[in-house]
Amino acid sequence: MHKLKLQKESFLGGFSKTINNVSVKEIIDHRITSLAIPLTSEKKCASEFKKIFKKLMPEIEKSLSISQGNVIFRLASDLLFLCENSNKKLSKATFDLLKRSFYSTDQSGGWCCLQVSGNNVLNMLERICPLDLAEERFKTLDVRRTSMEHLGVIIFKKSPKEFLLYSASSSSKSFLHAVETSCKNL
Amino acid sequence: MKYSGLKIFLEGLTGNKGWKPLWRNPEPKPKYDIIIIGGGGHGLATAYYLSNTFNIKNVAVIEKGWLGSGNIGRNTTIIRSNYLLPENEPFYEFSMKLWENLEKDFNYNAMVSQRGVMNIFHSDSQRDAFVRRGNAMIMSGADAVILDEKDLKKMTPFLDFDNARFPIKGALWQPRGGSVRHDAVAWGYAKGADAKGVDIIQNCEVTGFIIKNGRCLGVETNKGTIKSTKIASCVAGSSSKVMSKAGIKLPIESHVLQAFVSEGLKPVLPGVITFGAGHFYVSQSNKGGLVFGGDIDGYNSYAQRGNLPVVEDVCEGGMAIMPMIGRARLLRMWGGIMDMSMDGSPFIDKTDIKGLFFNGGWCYGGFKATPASGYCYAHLLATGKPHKTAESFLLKRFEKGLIIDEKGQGNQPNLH
Amino acid sequence: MKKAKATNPICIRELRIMIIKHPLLGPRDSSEFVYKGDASLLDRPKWNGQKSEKKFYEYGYLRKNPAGSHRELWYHEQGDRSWLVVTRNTISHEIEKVELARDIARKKKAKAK
Amino acid sequence: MRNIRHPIVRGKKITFTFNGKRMRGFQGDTLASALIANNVKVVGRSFKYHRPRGIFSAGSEEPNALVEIGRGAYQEPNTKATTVELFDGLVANSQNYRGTVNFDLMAIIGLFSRFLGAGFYYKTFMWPKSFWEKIYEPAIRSSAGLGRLSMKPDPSRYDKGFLHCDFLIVGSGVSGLIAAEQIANSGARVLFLEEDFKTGGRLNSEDLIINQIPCSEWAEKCVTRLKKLENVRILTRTSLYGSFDHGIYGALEKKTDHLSKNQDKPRQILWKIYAKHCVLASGAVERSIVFPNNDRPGIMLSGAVRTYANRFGSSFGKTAAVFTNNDDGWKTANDLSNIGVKVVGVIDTRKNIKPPSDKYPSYTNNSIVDTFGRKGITRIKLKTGKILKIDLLAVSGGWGSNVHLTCHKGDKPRWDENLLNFAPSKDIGKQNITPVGAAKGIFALDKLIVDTQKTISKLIKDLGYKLSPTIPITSSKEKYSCAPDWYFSFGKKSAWVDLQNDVTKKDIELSFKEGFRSVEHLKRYTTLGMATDQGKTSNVLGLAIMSDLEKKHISELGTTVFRPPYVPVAIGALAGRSRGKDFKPIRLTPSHNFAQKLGAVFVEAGNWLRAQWFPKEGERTWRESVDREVLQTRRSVGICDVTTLGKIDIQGRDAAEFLNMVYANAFAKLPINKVRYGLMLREDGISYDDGTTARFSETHFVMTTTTANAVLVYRNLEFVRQCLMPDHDIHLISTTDSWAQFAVAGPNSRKLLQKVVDKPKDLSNEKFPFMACTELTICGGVSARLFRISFSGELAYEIAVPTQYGNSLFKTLLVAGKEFNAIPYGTEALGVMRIEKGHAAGNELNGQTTAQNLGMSKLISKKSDCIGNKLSERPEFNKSDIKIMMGFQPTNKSQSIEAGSHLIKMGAKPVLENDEGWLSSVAFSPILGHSIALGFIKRGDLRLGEKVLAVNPLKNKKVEVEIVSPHFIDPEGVKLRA
Repeated sequence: MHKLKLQKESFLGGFSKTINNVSVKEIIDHRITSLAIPLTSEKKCASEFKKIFKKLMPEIEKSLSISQGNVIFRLASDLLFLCENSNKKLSKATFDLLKRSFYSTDQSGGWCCLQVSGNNVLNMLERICPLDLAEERFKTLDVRRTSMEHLGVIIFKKSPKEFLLYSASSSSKSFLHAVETSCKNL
Repeated sequence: MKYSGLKIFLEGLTGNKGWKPLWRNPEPKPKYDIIIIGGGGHGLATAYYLSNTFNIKNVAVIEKGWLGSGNIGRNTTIIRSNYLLPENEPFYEFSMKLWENLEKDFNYNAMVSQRGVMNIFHSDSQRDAFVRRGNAMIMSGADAVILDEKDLKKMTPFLDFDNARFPIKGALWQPRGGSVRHDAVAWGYAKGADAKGVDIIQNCEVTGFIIKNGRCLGVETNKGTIKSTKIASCVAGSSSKVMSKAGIKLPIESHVLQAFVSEGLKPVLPGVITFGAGHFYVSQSNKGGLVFGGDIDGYNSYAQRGNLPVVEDVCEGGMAIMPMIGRARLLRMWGGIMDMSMDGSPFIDKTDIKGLFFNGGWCYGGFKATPASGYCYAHLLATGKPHKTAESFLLKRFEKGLIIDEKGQGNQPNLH
Repeated sequence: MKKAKATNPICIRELRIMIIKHPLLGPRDSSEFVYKGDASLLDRPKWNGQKSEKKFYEYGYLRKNPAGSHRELWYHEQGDRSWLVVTRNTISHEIEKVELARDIARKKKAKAK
Repeated sequence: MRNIRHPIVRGKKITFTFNGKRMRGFQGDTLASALIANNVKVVGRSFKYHRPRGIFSAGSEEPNALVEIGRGAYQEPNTKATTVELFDGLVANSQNYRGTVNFDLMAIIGLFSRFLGAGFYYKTFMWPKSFWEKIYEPAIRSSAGLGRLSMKPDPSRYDKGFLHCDFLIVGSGVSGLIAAEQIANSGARVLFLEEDFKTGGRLNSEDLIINQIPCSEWAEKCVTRLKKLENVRILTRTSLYGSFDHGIYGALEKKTDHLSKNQDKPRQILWKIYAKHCVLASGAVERSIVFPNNDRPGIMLSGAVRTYANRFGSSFGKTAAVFTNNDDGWKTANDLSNIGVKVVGVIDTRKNIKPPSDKYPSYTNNSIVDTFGRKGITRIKLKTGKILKIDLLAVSGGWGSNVHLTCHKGDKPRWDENLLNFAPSKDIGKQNITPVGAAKGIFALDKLIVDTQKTISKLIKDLGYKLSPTIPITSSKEKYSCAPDWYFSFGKKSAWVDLQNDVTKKDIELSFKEGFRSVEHLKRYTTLGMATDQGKTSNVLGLAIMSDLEKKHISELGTTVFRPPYVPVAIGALAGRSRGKDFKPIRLTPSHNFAQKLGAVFVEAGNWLRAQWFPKEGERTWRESVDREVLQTRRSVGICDVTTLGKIDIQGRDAAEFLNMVYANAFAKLPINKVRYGLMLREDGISYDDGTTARFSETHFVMTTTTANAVLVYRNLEFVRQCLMPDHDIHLISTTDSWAQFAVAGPNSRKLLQKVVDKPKDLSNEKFPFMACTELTICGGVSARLFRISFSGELAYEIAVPTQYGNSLFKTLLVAGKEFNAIPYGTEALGVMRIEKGHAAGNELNGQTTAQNLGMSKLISKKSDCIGNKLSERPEFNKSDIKIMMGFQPTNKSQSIEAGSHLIKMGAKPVLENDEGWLSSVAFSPILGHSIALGFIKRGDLRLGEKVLAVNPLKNKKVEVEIVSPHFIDPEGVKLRA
């Protein structure tokens, strides 16, 4: 064993708090991998994807739940985000299969994930999120990238009153502050 | 008519019956020595200097709307000569000197108010750039002072020194900078030009140019054909529109710049203040309104109105630097169309068509340039040679790589 | 906007609600976008072609600036990162058409070949 | 005096303070209604002549009753008393006076009004010149403005939000309510806004019947039904202030302004509304009539009088007269007499009018020629000579549709000759705005009910929503006609048009005389309509006077353009939360926590906070710390967090070709596991950015950019990828935040890193030479990247780990480096070392310099295409006398030099003609023991050793400097290859 050890630190120290009926929680220890579809390999990737997950690759701005807590977002026509939020991450073999078809980039350190939920969650989000989050416009399991309070954010609707918000790790404290302020201002 | 306090007194005693129109409303003559297209600040100033300085009086100014309806009537009234580059600074300093003698010159009080222009800096490298600029100003005969945080605290104690996201470290100050009552500039120049016989023709829109064998011989307008061997376009904001009628494509994009004014307030600001870490500059008018603005909206537009994001962005800048204005209310917002040039600097030049001249590309800096722009344009029209302070404002300068880019943003007009 | 469309009220509604109607993502607030300018920036001249100096000067500096319909480049920075060609009226700000810049660029390349 | 006719629920009694006097009112009052009930006549002073002024209206159109609300930092100037909801403990004060509001010393100005006509200031104050600055202007300025700012930071919080709806309905009067119910029943999403704190609009103010019940009750019932619907959201106290492109609207909700205690909630919320369609039910505003001395306290708009009588049960005095040119005035007379006010006369300007009631004396075909009572009206004199003693005069000059919002996007209102009204044009539908009711120009209750139902039904159908059958509504019948009797003059007496700005009929006449005749000239010359009420009650009157002078029809004159906002909006609200430290988000580096523990001083770099230096105990100045950091790094090893540099992952079969295109220098042949310096140009040939790019596989590169340009470079790369190389296989993703990266620099850096990397990685010069890179693991399996690159000129590396490990790696490196006395260093030391080494940075790459200026023109690829190479060939870029980046040092080593100094030849004068260049970056080099600089000077490359002057006229300083190589340290690069 190496004498020197590195500690993994979460961006917000595992923040968890309920303010005005909105629960705000940092999801820690996730793994995020971007998967880019090589030019002219769309079909190959789609069939590879189906082989691996037994399901169709999601449409743009839709997601696919691949296993407990693990989900794949389609963020652009040629870009997927594999977000593994649970302890049961994909096996190395599956992961390597993906890497063979897609260009992959580890993004785990790049994104901080906040889970916001509760009865007041939509009222809270309307203070910072320019998107129309009504169910008919933004369905459960839909995902979008947008900007909130000057920051780029990926918003994922897990269930009608539960959202995951991914923002850049370097500015995650500012984003948390924005979310907390929205809760307090209700 | 000569204006003075005595005149006001006498008129007041006799029921204010003796006041006369500041300008006539003539119909166009068939032919002039020079036709100036555009009855805005620059066009009227050009006519004024042509008739008063260069003694050319058979001049028409034709204006599509009402006199002064362009950007002279919709700006934030700031004058300054705090430029860095040698192609710009002497020109703006020349303008400043003309401002300083303007009222005496045209016997109209445009309320030139030299209460200083302050550019705040927030970092060491910003300071370095401002020192370079301040030195360039002084070397061109202008005035400049570097203020440190202590000086600023004395002059502007209301700035957010303690809690600012970007610390306030000092400012480059030009004491001779300031503001002017913008509409009055147009009116004063119009009065002075009209008195010398210049025809200012309002509601007269150019519909086409008469061009034969590469030479411009006149314009077609909604009031008929008007002939001249010298046609001078001076329609910043609409330059591309007008010049396209002569088949000329310009290195210019039209963008909307918004400006804002608050409700009237008792005096709070000492002069013009410009925020160096956000998009915000502000002064206070003689009526008490805070006049402020920021960046252009950023997309090509000919609509004289803007959109929300910029309003908010500018107010954020304002609150970031002087949170004491939070309870002042924004009263009015409006937009003007800017000729955004490819390097942020203007053009005063001949064109490839003989007899057709061009003045434009002022970006959002046209107001302060009004007197010098008029003077230099008149100089070019009268003598055929550029004025020495405006030699670099060539229409084709980019072809040979002459770039006058104060902000270092390149050929991306919405960033200047 | 063409007159023909105006007779169908549903169509007007769709047009009007559009902020920028991304061809893949639907209507999105323009605050997610960054503006670049005239879509002729797609037509980058050949570097070693004839009169390339002059062509590059014109490419770099002389852009269309119409009062009216204008084809222009917008970048969906806070979205899917695609470059779009938006056809927008510069007087009314109404948007007539939105396309993926990459599709247009590809067609142009194919044509050039 | 309180007299309540309408069964409006009246809240509890509360107290408030006005001009230091405690007064009582009710919850549900406005400040104005409470002041009236407390018999306050003079509320404020006018702008120019300081005339005493009272309450004129009952809404946001108020020109007169402006007050300062709140104490200390909460003081809010220019607040319309008519829009302030009364609360317990409210403090209000009059403004714009010296002395007291009742005895304003400035009122003396009024005596000189004949010398102070419109624009008088343009004609005087010019002589002598020096007096303008010293005497005239300060005097003008000190009398400027209305209210005062507290000059303290605004203590309130503000918030913003986004709302989406199918239909936005503006105004909850009768037409708004009808529209809301009909649309709500169609299932569409409705957002319903009301400016007032009470829904109902004019229904709260009128004594009318709808569906057999009093109209305010009907409104109440409507709202109760609407509140139960899930697809309807009602916001009261919310003003729509602007209409913007593509169906975006701005609205301001007053959230806690009306509460004594705000419980730390935002004061106001600025809503951005996305609506597919807008139904404008914003009603109408009443005009006044221009007649001599028509500005006295106690003269009010007729409709406002009804509001105070019917809604608030408060009214001035006991004896009233009504002056009208339309049917509306008679309604007021009727309602006043119903509540027991004695109406001594209705003066109607119209000839052939049959008084609808004989309960009070009427004077038709008559007008008012003068009024009396400086601080409250006492008498009026009619054209016929009749004098009436009164304490209240209600004036109605007719109603004008509230078209403001339809004009924000350029719609030009049309003149309705019948009703003498500017109504929205027929084109307004193009903006997806449907005006209904009085906003559309229909003023009679029964007619507007029918029209609104019809209009809304058609709208619902046209837009494809489900239409339910319309239920007929019965109501009182109303009659409305108006005569174009705009103004009446008598002798030399002043007759006000714009009350707040003191624009009188004479001013408009003067404006005409002097040639300011177009509507915009009139506005700008006289300031008509430019006050805080934006001329809502006066614009049309001014137009009418001008149209008669010009002998043109009023419709030919047009109106001035209505600009947003419809009601003034607090700048604080427009800024929202973005103020103080929250102005912009803060980006923190991965090692921020530990750096903080070490006591680092931080500096803003873009949005990042970076450690600037790490002071040690005993160090008194920043220079001491920075010098130590530089020396220690150069002598042993230092560690600096460089995560802020932009990082972009570039993958794809064509990635190498892509890099060839975006960099000025060639990249295609870069071997795997090698790094190369790259210079990026803009398409116009100017240097844009620089950095290093590493190759990890045939198809995988990692690019770094400068901190400042990270976002911009990424954007440009996407442009090249999608727009210029659309058929190439290239994929980009930003990894700036994914990796924590540290520079480890100094002669001991290899030894330190060897301790960290997992075996068997060999970092020897042979195995891992200068410009090598590799992916590896460290500290027992953590994946990492190592680059052998140097910004300082020392043997140096940059090491990257996934961000989560960054803080820990920083700590670990310092711990492992103890044996070498490893130190952390900040951006200052980084800057000093890069100047010593002669690396260009932000001050040199400022967007104005070319590769030629930087001495890097040889880098530009001539063999293949790349961004910027063509335009960099232009003659001005390649002139023989271009400025070249060089090093500079003072001849007298003890002298310090300053960045921003300009360079001139020895003995030359510091003027523009002699300007040869400037110093861009300056530092004190602790290694060399003197100041050094980078700068640009004409053909510096040919002038090595020449002495020139660095002048700084700002500080009146000049220093003799020598032109030297920009590489002050190790010019041959022996150290970094060691």
